[in-house]
Amino acid sequence: MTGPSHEVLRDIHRRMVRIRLFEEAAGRISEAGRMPGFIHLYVGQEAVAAGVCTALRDDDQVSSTHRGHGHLVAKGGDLSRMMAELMGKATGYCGGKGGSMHVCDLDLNMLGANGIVGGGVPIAVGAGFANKYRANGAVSVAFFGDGATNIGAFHEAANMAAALQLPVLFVCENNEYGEYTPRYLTMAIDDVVERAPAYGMPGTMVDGMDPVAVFEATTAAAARARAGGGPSFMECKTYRFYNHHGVQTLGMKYRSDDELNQWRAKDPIPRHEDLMVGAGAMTPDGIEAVRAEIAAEVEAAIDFAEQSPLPDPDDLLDGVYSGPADQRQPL
Amino acid sequence: MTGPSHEVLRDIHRRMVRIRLFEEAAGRISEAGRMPGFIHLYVGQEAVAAGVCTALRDDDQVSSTHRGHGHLVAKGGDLSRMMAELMGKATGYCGGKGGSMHVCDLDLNMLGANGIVGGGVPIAVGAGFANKYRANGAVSVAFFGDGATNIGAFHEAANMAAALQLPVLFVCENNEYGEYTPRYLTMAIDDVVERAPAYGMPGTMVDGMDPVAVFEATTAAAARARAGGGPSFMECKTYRFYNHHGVQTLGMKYRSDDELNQWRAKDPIPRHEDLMVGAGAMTPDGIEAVRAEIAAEVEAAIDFAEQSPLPDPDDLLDGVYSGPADQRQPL
Amino acid sequence: MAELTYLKAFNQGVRQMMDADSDIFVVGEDVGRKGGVFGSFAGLFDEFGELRMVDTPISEQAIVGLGIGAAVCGLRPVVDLMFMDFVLVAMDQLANQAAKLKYLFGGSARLPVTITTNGGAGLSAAAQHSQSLEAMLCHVPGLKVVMPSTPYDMKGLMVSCLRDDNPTVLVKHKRMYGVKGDVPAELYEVPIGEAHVVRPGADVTVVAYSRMVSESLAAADQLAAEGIGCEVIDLRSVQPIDTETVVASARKTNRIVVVHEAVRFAGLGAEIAAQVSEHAFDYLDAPVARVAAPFTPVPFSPALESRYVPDAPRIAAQIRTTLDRG
Amino acid sequence: MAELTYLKAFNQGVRQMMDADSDIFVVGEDVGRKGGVFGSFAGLFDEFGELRMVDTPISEQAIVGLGIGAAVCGLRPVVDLMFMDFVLVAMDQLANQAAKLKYLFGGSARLPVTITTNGGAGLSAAAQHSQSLEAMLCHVPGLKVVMPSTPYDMKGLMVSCLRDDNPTVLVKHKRMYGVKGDVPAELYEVPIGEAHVVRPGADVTVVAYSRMVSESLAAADQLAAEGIGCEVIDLRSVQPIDTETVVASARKTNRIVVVHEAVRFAGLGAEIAAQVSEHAFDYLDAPVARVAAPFTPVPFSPALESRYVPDAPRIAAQIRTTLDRG
Ligand SMILES: Cc1ncc(C[n+]2csc(CCOP(=O)(O)OP(=O)(O)O)c2C)c(N)n1
Ligand SMILES: Cc1ncc(C[n+]2csc(CCOP(=O)(O)OP(=O)(O)O)c2C)c(N)n1
Ligand SMILES: [Mg+2]
Ligand SMILES: [Mg+2]
Repeated sequence: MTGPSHEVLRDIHRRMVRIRLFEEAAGRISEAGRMPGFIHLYVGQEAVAAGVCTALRDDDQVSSTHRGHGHLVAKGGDLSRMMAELMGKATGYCGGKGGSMHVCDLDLNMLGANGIVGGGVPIAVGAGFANKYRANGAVSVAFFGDGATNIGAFHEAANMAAALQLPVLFVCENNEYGEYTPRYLTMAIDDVVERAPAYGMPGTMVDGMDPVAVFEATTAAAARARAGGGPSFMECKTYRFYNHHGVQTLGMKYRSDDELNQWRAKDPIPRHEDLMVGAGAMTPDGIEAVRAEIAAEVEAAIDFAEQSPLPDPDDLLDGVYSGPADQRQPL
Repeated sequence: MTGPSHEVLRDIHRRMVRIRLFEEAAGRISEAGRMPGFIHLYVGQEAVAAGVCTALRDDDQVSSTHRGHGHLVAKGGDLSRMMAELMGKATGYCGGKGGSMHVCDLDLNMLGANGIVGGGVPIAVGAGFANKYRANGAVSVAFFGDGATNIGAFHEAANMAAALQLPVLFVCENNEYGEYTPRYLTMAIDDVVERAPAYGMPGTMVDGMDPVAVFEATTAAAARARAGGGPSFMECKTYRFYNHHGVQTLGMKYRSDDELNQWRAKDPIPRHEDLMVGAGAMTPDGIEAVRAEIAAEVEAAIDFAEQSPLPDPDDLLDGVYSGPADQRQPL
Repeated sequence: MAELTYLKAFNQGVRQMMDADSDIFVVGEDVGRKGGVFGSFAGLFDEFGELRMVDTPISEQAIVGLGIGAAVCGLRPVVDLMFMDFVLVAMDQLANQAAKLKYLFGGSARLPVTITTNGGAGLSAAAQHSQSLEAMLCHVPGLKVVMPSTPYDMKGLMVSCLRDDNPTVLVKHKRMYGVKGDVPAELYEVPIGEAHVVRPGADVTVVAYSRMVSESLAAADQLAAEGIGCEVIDLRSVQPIDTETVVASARKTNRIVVVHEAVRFAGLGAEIAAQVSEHAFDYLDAPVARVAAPFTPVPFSPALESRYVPDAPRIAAQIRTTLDRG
Repeated sequence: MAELTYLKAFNQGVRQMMDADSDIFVVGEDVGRKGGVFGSFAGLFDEFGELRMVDTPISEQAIVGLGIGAAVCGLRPVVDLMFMDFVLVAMDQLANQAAKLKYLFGGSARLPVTITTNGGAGLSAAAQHSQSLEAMLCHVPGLKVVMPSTPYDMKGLMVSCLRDDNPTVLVKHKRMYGVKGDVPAELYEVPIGEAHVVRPGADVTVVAYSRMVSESLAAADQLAAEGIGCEVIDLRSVQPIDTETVVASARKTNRIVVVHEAVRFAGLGAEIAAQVSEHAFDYLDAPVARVAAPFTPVPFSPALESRYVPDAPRIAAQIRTTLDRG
């Protein structure tokens, strides 16, 4: 089969690099104590968000997780508004009210990161229902982790999508851990994709470090869904290069440095860059140029965020309700 | 293979007839307006409760559902205390506080019917955990319907039992409907047993109208569990002869009389009686004697229930807390 | 104006709104082909078909989540939870998701999802099918909660919920389906957050909602014979509540009794008592009294349940006590 | 008496009780090998092994259900829910199952399960990782709920929960883990349902619990400088609450301010206000005042969150207002 076009390869690459550089920067700022709260970095899993979102239409919706920066970036998120949100600034995507675990951009059909494991999956099913209701040919994507497939909301949502034959893609990012607990302790199956048949859903296993494989699997699943073929399930085998939250890498008790290093050797970005060069889709210089351009974008995002004002405490109650905020109470 | 002993065949039969005659009587009393609330009759599904419970030890626990009378009877429940509970009397299993949806007998290790679909499944998993913790060789059984496999609590419980390799039997009574909705509208799989592999659990499909088949499948699953082989899943194909609740039979909008009559032709009781006679386990007269004896037991249960006092309203708050009822408040 | 039952008024409100707005659909267990286990949606499946009257698996979390996602995408879902007790099964989607997303989305999102459910005791449905859990929902910023007590309010509040851009919860009382009352044929709104002074009176104010309004009115009738004038206020909305109306009445009568079917501890009666004393402290001649269920799960046996559910005699007795107080 | 942190006091109580009673085990996410994401159970896995320190899948409903079933079968589970916000995910198992089974079993069952969780705002953890949801749990008959504010109470209340035959919920405040205090080395109980008068005073009573106790004490210090004597009561248990102690203080000081971190509407402050006016109406010189969070999800940005969480200055300001009132 002929692979994706050079343009697609470059598109995928750009999305991956935007995620990587944004996340590395966010990690540095957080480590330096200049970012409130805690962040769950997406580094290592870029091929999944980039591969999936490159295969989507702009009007396709995605719902995300606590590890959601990558999904918003891959959907075209504005790095400045993202960084501002992570830093709790008024100019952030949520006006500083949501932070890392709640970044979203409804205009980009990114329906939000989510602090509740599995919480975003039923929401993607609702988006899929709306697409079917309107027969608009759009699909929705639920991103979730391996650990999330153990929670009830995932099960109900997957079965609901199958029962109603909704155009929904269930994308499991299997990084083999839920926080500090290895997957083998929490499920008695070898591969998460073994769960798809329980819903009567086609399931495919994809190398989550290969963005082209992810792109192609997504393209096929989305095409079937748009044609009324219903939902499907994708297991993407991947790995997070940093700790569950924060930026620690080596020397973690719950997983070995060896394991981490083996996965780092599969880093999707250099791998994809080699492929592009080999395919003549990009030159090494071109790649450097892209990296430099995005590095500048990230720097600008940091400046924007740092120079942005904090939210006005008097706006604390704005947005609790649409329309007259009739429950406002004196502080 | 040699089937179960004559004694086992008679045991199974007695349990089925006790369920059937109790339920028919409860239905008559309810229809006559002499029973508060609504009841979900087990008639038609007797082979499942009887087949499973005959294969269990007394110290094996079962958790049940809103359709739970049959499970308690099959575990050896006292028909008088059951009927008294259904009639809201002080002498009932729950002192009149629970009613049909909450009958239980902890001394018989019947951990209760349950009004929440799927609500009892995690509780059976907890009992299984206790058995493993104590290494007492006991197993627990979760009874639930086909519709219940669509709810999150079932999924989490099944996966938990598999992840922790607990001695739990998941017994799905697939009667093809959840209330008034046929199963094909609520799941995109042909057989519920297709859900077992999602948990890495062995699954078997059993004719739920054949108590011997249910007994043998349960015996095998329980033996594996007692030996440390972990949980397993059984789908029992069965049917309820009455409406979701109450006693209507024919003329229901959501399922056809033909379908009902086809299933009635598979009534597990006469079928099992023929088998016993053929096997020389019982004579027709012996069967008549058993039916007469149980009919008398049911009559006695009705008398007991009708003559029993109502609960004393002043006992309303008893049992909310163990020990000093420190939250008592004046009415 | 035709006379309709409480349940038919609901049904008519839903039907007329679905006629008027093709973005409205209904999703839940047995809501379609069956028309709802209580008949709430009778006839709508034939009229609107399976795309707009969606029968679902038994999956309360996914049902609510479907409503949230569809609402974020611009539809106006009616999400039906068969019994109010099942709200607890879907509490994460209701309280962590539906209630908070607008705020988390920086206020930009609209979330026009209406949850309808059936609450209340008195049918021997026991502890898991009889609860009144409104206090939990009212404690969650982002939700609005209404509990109508008449056919008129039922239709008008359902219309208001369906036109509201926030997640709303409408609770029907299972014992009131057959209650009849005049209901305008056309669409009309009963504003969310406006209480209704059902009966004016000078001596004491009785604040109630849902089925406790009729019990309170019955108590008021008894007491009228004794020359006691009760002002009965039907809150109608429990989130937000109409503090102004309640406080104005308290300042007039100087004595307040709050009545609800939920258990007393941490129930809405406490909130009303607290607000009244905050806003009318100097006017009160007696402490705000609460008539509510005792602190126990709802019992099955009618012998116990009749003791559990507050009724007119108990309300009347409390009113007398409140008035006797010097 | 050694000085221990709030978190170590919890850890010690669990460890010593597990030593004393082999029926006690701990189940939850990351509680075993990791020792809990906050370190609550540090060292216990090495000491007690994987049968008694059970790492689970991410399945809050099944985790609580496992605890219920094991308790019905005679064990004494500690069920850990990582964040109090996740209580909403398991609300059916907590409120429809754990809380009601004893009653449904005709009172015959014992249900010794202790739920431990971590609540409270102030760490920029945003709306789904910062809530104080005790009012919902306190509204459910069958549950007991404690929220310690010191290392001493932490250990003593955890011991009491583990020895209680009812479902109990112990809530740690995420911002207090490092707080130090004297803790006896041996096992001891702090009785569930007994408040603690932390600071005597004659002019006004401040009722608080969990982290708001220290904020209230800080306010009391400020006001002492102004010659105002605050009596500060730490409820410690929020279900049941020690009405007697609160009412006795109200009758003495005649003015009450209730402080909690949960949102005001339908929060516990309302229940306390209602009870105090029921039992001390004639003694009150001012309405019971409430200092609580405004009606909004917990915001992420420190700039907003610091406005959200009640603090000493806000408490002091309310106390002054309450005292200024004629
Ligand atoms: C309902 C719920 N339970 C627990 C948590 C705490 N938690 C946050 S992330 C996480 C692990 C999720 O694992 P997985 O789904 O595999 O995603 P990953 O972190 O590996 O990307 C847990 C347990 C939560 N946020 N929500
Ligand atoms: C959480 C929850 N949702 C909905 C209901 C209402 N309900 C009671 S029984 C039932 C159908 C259950 O179907 P199934 O599990 O197949 O059991 P069956 O009635 O067929 O024996 C439903 C939806 C409930 N009791 N609990
Ligand atoms: Mg993972
Ligand atoms: Mg069924």
